[in-house]
Amino acid sequence: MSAGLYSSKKQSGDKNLDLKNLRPYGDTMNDGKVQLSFTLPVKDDEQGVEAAKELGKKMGLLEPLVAWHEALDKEFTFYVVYGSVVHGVNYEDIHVDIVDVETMTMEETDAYIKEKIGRPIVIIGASTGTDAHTVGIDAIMNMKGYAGHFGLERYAMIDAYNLGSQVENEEFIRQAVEKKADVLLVSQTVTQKDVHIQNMTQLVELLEAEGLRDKIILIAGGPRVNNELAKELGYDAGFGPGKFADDVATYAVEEFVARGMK
Amino acid sequence: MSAGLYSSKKQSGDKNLDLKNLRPYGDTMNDGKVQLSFTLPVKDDEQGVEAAKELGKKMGLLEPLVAWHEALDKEFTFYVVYGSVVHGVNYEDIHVDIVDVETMTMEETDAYIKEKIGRPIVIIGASTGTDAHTVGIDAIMNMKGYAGHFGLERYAMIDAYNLGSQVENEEFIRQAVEKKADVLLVSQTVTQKDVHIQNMTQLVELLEAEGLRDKIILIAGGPRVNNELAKELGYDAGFGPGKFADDVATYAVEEFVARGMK
Amino acid sequence: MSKLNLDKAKVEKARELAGRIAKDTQQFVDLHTTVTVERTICRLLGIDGVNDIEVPLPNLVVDQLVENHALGIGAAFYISNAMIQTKKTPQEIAEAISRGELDITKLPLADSFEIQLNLQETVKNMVKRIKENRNQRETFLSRFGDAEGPYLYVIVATGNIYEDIVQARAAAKQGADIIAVIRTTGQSLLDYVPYGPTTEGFGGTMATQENFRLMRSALDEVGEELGRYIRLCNYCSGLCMPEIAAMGAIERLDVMLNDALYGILFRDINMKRTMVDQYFSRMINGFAGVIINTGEDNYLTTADAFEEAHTVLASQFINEQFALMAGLPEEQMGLGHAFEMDPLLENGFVYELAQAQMAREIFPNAPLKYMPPTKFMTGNIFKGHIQDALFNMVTVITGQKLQLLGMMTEAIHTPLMSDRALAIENAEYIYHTMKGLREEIQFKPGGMVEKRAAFVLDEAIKLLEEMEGLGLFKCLELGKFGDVKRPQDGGKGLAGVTVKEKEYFNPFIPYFLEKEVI
Amino acid sequence: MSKLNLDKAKVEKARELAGRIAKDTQQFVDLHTTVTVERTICRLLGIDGVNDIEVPLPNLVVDQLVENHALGIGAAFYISNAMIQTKKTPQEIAEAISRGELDITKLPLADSFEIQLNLQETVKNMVKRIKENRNQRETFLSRFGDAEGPYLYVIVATGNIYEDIVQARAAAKQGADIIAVIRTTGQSLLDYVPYGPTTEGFGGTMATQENFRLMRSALDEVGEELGRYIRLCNYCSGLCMPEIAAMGAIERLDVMLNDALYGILFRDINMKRTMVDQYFSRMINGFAGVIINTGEDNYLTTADAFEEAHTVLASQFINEQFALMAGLPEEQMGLGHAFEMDPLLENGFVYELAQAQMAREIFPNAPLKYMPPTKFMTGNIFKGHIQDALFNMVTVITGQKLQLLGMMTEAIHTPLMSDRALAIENAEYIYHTMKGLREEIQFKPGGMVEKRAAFVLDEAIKLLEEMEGLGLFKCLELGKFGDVKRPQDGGKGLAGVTVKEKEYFNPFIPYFLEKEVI
Ligand code: B12
Ligand code: B12
Ligand SMILES: Cc1ncc(COP(=O)(O)O)c(C=O)c1O
Ligand SMILES: Cc1ncc(COP(=O)(O)O)c(C=O)c1O
Repeated sequence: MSAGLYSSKKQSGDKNLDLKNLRPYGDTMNDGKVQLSFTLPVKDDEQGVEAAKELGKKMGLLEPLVAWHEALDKEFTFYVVYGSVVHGVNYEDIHVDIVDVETMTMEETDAYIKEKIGRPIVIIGASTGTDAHTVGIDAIMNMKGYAGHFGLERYAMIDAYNLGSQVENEEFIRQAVEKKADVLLVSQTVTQKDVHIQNMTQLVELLEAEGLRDKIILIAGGPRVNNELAKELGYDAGFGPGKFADDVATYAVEEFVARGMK
Repeated sequence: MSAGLYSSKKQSGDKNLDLKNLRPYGDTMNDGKVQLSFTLPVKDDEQGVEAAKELGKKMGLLEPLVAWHEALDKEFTFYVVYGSVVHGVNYEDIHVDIVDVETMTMEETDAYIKEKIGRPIVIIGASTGTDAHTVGIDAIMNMKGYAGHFGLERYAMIDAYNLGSQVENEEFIRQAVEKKADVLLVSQTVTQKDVHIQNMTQLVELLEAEGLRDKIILIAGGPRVNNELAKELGYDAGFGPGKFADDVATYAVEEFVARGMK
Repeated sequence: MSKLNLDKAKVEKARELAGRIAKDTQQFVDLHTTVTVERTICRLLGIDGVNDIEVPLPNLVVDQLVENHALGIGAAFYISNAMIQTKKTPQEIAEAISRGELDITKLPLADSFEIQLNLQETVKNMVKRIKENRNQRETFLSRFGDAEGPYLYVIVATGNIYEDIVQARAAAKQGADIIAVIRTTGQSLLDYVPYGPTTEGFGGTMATQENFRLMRSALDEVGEELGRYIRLCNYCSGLCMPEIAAMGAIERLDVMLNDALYGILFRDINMKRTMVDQYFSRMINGFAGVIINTGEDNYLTTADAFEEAHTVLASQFINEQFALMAGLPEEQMGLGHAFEMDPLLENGFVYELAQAQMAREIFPNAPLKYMPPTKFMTGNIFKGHIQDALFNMVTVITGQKLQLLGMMTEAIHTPLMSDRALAIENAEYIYHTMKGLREEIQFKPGGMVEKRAAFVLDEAIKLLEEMEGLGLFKCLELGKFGDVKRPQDGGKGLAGVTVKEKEYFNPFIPYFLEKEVI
Repeated sequence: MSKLNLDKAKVEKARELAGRIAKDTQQFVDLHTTVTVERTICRLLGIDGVNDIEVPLPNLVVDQLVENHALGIGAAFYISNAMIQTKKTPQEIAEAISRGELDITKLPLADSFEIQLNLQETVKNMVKRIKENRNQRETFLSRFGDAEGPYLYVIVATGNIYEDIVQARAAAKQGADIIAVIRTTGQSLLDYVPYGPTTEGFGGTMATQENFRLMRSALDEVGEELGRYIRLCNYCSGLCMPEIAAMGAIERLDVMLNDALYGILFRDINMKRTMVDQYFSRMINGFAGVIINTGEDNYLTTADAFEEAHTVLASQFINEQFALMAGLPEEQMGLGHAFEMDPLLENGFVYELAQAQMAREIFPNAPLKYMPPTKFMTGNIFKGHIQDALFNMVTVITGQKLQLLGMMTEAIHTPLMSDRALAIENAEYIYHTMKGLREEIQFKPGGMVEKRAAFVLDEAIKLLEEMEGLGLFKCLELGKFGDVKRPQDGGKGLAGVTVKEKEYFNPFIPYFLEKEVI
């Protein structure tokens, strides 16, 4: 029995987490493992596999592995690729623009309005443009609420009007003026070809044209909306999935007070 | 009823396929759509989502969309990302190194050997090193074959020896010498930490050290082996998934003749 | 053989209740017509095309009737009279109106019997054309045979008809049996049908006759290549229900989304308008051999599938009765339901199985349309793919027919080509590996499945009883369906509804409804 | 209650046949010992550690016996005698051997009765320690409770024990009940057990006692945090079967892969060697309360699951009998099988259901180990995830217990952290949404499922009859299992087998086997 037989190589496989160069984790720190899938408009053969690999390389994969390829049609092929990506991200440098408030409960918000504003505030909401998805705005506004969070209609100090779906921006503004709204809530779900961007932008332009933009708090929401995007488009704030009436209400009333609105 | 109501914008959405700049296809030519998934060793919050997006951008995605994020542990988060990648590949420039032979049937190969070589050729195969996966080499060698392709053992003009699994390279060479092998078949399945590369390389080195490399045709195969890799490692050819006994046999006998082996 | 021990008497009772509800509403329907019904008649008489600012000619004709308060007498009457008076074809008449050269309400009137008779030739030509389409479908099906199991039904939704065709061809090759071209957002609220091929839509592509034609011929071509008949589906809903039915009948569509209540509940279209429109649209679909899809699945996108299961069943009963009333046979009733149980619900799959099996047994001849999980789909495409697989399983175990395949990217975007391919692969794997499972499986007598089905049936009966008392319109006002309340005179399109006058006639009804021989 | 109408008499018959086959082989076993059995005794007597060139001390001790042709008398005998003669502990004796200072075969011999008696103290200490581990497991389980449904069983396989721990903690938090540390390729052919913590392995991590300890304590810690007991699994197979069992017993492992035939068939280990080794290893596992996993699933990685289903059943019967013979109770028998029907096989799922239900009914008290699809997994991770979901379904419908979760990346790499999380999510979704399905579902009398089960049982009986005639060794020579032929005196490790001599004794057997009270 040779001694060599017994040796089991020991090496430190430990790699350290470097937040300045954050890399994907497969089963070992910094291994960079990612999974990719895509279709190329070429036929399913070795040249296609090579093209898929090339694309992987351009995206920064070292030795991409084409784990699967399958024809979708004569000139379309689907690929599943695994590999280790060379890129890292400076995590420490990432500052996210989130709506950063301590969310108040319904009771707290009502008390806050009573104390600091002294009158009910008026909030109107709608799914605007051609968008007919109301579940999101209903989640925020309806009496019964959503996922255990009561909707704005239940707040004692909020007059909430839910205009429903497919409300044109012009009509939305008309209603806002009529109801003397303090806060406008815009819900957008369909994002194909950036239809939501166009629609959201148009609302801001119309409000500005009518000199109303500064007089109201303008809030957007939807599955593909976040605070960053909303602000970019000229809104005061944006709320995405996992946000509920209490988050919005808190933000709105605090903003109301902060801006010195009356 | 305003006439504007009736207008349905017409635009040419047609984009042309450019093989010099081949891009992924989602549902429109050149839309560049890819799907990505990976884990980052950070906690599941908005900063993490942003980091995931950043990584997407570094990989060339325009406006990456983080469609899903989910904690795997306190400091590990899984992301699913969609986006359009800016990179394209020059498809026309891709030349793949495949084993480019017209595959002969068993009968044709036998006839070819009879005519051009005039004696049975000896082929030995094994799953070498610590690798115990034999299904691949069995698929190539066993009498009954695989997926409707007879194995080498059934060829009248081939003496095939399947040494099975976990055959050390030294032992493999010993058997090759003993059996006067013309062709060696090496199967490798386990690739973790590139164990197959190490093992395949060692075999070539041993063969060279013993002056045998030129006297035999050396062929590798396995799920992660292809011709390119095999050649890089000093093999004559490599065969991956979807290759069968007839492919290998054809290549081997033609190479035998081409090299003027006797 | 029932696997659920359903009480047959209860099923009968529910059916009768729904019959009475529908009959009650039909009294209203019979007295009214709408702008789109009249435009449909124009189209069926051969009027097509748009003017230089893209206004469809049928709209111009009917707008003229509306402006002259002549809608209640109907387009057939005035066009026929104009034909007599001007010796022009309907299309020429419409073009003259378009050029502002003709007001058909101002022409001298021929004898009313002559007016009716005069149209027969034109009407019969169109009826023949539709009949021939029906025959052609049957010829294809007898040449190629038809899928025995569920029809794999997928959508294309690029917004661009040409790109849709690329997707549709690929899907057919991957194994799809039905291609639905999803309609762009907003089209259902247009009170006209756009014209020509279109390449810009959001979340879907315009339904235009040219788009129908382009897709139909692409599918015939790929079907020929594959030796299968690929069915084409679009949307008979919104403010132009019957017009689209007519366009579909002309271009040989095979499947149409066409629900009696959907527009009211989900597009806030006025209920009176919808009721009148659905009637004529279904008549056309019935005659054209088109399988309709009802939209009960939509309730479950807002209401909870476990809590509100009985509203789906009640609505299926009502849709069935409205369809029968419009002459649409059971074999063309793709009554809808959906796999929308919360994945977090314990035994959600078991309840879903009960619901699907119940629908199968209560509507034994209907090619049920089964919709995939949508509401509970998330960005987790991996989990989503499994949700879709379970949906596919329920289909095999309970024998659903029109199986709209779930996409793992449902919560993200309209399907990419690969999403669709993976969805088809998913379904085909499940069908094949579980082929005989339906035969094999029985449910424990008195078990959870049986009890759940009996409970849902009971609740549906309660709801139908309440509705019979209130009447359909009142029920919709009270929000009995899908939690949505709609005022009787609210919503879009009410202005387009009018009472029929004495002279009114629709020359197609005798052919479509009574299947008058031509 | 049987859902399959299985013929009880046939089941009994199969069991008796297997019993006779096992008894026949046991005669051989009882007469022999092996190097690893003797090293196990060394370990149980407290010998541990390595010399300066990493050779484990138990190997040094046993190598000395082998060199002196003393293996047949056994390590217990010589160590006990050396203890008497040198007043050293077993560990000190081993160290002295390691330094080349002692040859225990050359010492004067004490009285043979005294030699046996002298060890009792040391033996009892170890037996107590193992017993305490068992108690501790039970304490944990009674504090935290135990999973009622299937145990979610996942593997970690990074090659680095520290990285394995990171993976294992995450998996436990995601919901895993059992963590198996996969062993590096090649270790099963080492005739020694490596020492210390290890960080380099291929496709798995070295099984070392220190690695066991590190992982055990990590899992106890995370289990405490989660309020669940997380079971730890490793491999009692290869050339060191009983040594690893001993290490596991000492470090409180809970589950061990431990098959009577696996090493022979899949590692080309000599059959005589394996038979002797498996016996002692199972005895230890039985006493330590470890659930064993047998390896029938492996047959199906080379043979076809549909064609060779009966070999799985036959092997389960044999494994059961060998386990009973080693004192391992049914409740610890994780008899193996696998979901390996070709996805392209029509009704593959239905046959799989039959097989799994059959195993469940034939071995009602065994916590069956059910393995996921592996052979038919491809790089198509999306389809793979569904294959795994169907596997999870069969588990709920038939009540399997140790559910080794399938990974969508099975054909690509050992699991990434996210693969495992998605696999757990997959299983949890299925279990929850189908929780009561097992209760609900019955199979049609005389249907495909019933017939398939009856057929497989018949075929298994035929095979067992043939085996009874030939004897197990001959059968293995003829390749009756998994298509693999092994010569009786071929394969690895035969040199390490020896006939026991008169003086031979193994002091642990009375405690382990007869559960002699301590
Ligand atoms: C339900 C549903 C429908 C229902 C809508 C019923 C209704 N009354 O809302 C029906 C069936 C009618 C429907 C129709 C269509 N739909 Co749809 N639908 C969905 C579905 C399944 C769920 C959406 C949902 O209800 N989510 C639940 C709610 C609670 O989530 P949420 O909206 O994100 O809301 C939360 C937050 O975002 C936030 N929030 C939302 N809004 C707001 C607003 C404010 C101010 C604030 C503060 C917060 C906030 O708070 C909520 C709680 O946290 C999704 C797919 C999916 N699984 O996501 C597709 C989906 C949204 N639909 C889609 C499409 C394309 C359509 C159609 C256009 C298809 C067609 N051409 O016919 C039509 C037409 C609709 C139209 N004109 O807009 C696409 C959109 C693709 C895209 N990204 O562009 C999706 C993604 C499906 C798909 N893959 O194709 N749909
Ligand atoms: C079956 C199997 C086993 C069986 C093997 C039984 C046997 N007798 O072969 C058993 C259960 C024993 C096993 C064990 C292990 N396995 Co295994 N196993 C598989 C599995 C499920 C299928 C492999 C297979 O048989 N494929 C079918 C054959 C026909 O395909 P093929 O080999 O690619 O062969 C084709 C071509 O490549 C080509 N070909 C192949 N060889 C050659 C040679 C030549 C010369 C030519 C011309 C062509 C050619 O021709 C064939 C026909 O087209 C895969 C997962 C998967 N689904 O792929 C895991 C897999 C390969 N195993 C794996 C691992 C890690 C192991 C273990 C190391 C785990 C462990 N630590 O215990 C062990 C140890 C084995 C060892 N020491 O090598 C990993 C490898 C990961 C990696 N990439 O490194 C995989 C991918 C599973 C996983 N995800 O973890 N395994
Ligand atoms: C019955 C029915 N009609 C129509 C539609 C589509 O509606 P619209 O075209 O109005 O967006 C649906 C939704 O999928 C439906 O279920
Ligand atoms: C029963 C049994 N033992 C052992 C193993 C692992 O084998 P080895 O450690 O020999 O690679 C397996 C394979 O998974 C098995 O099923």
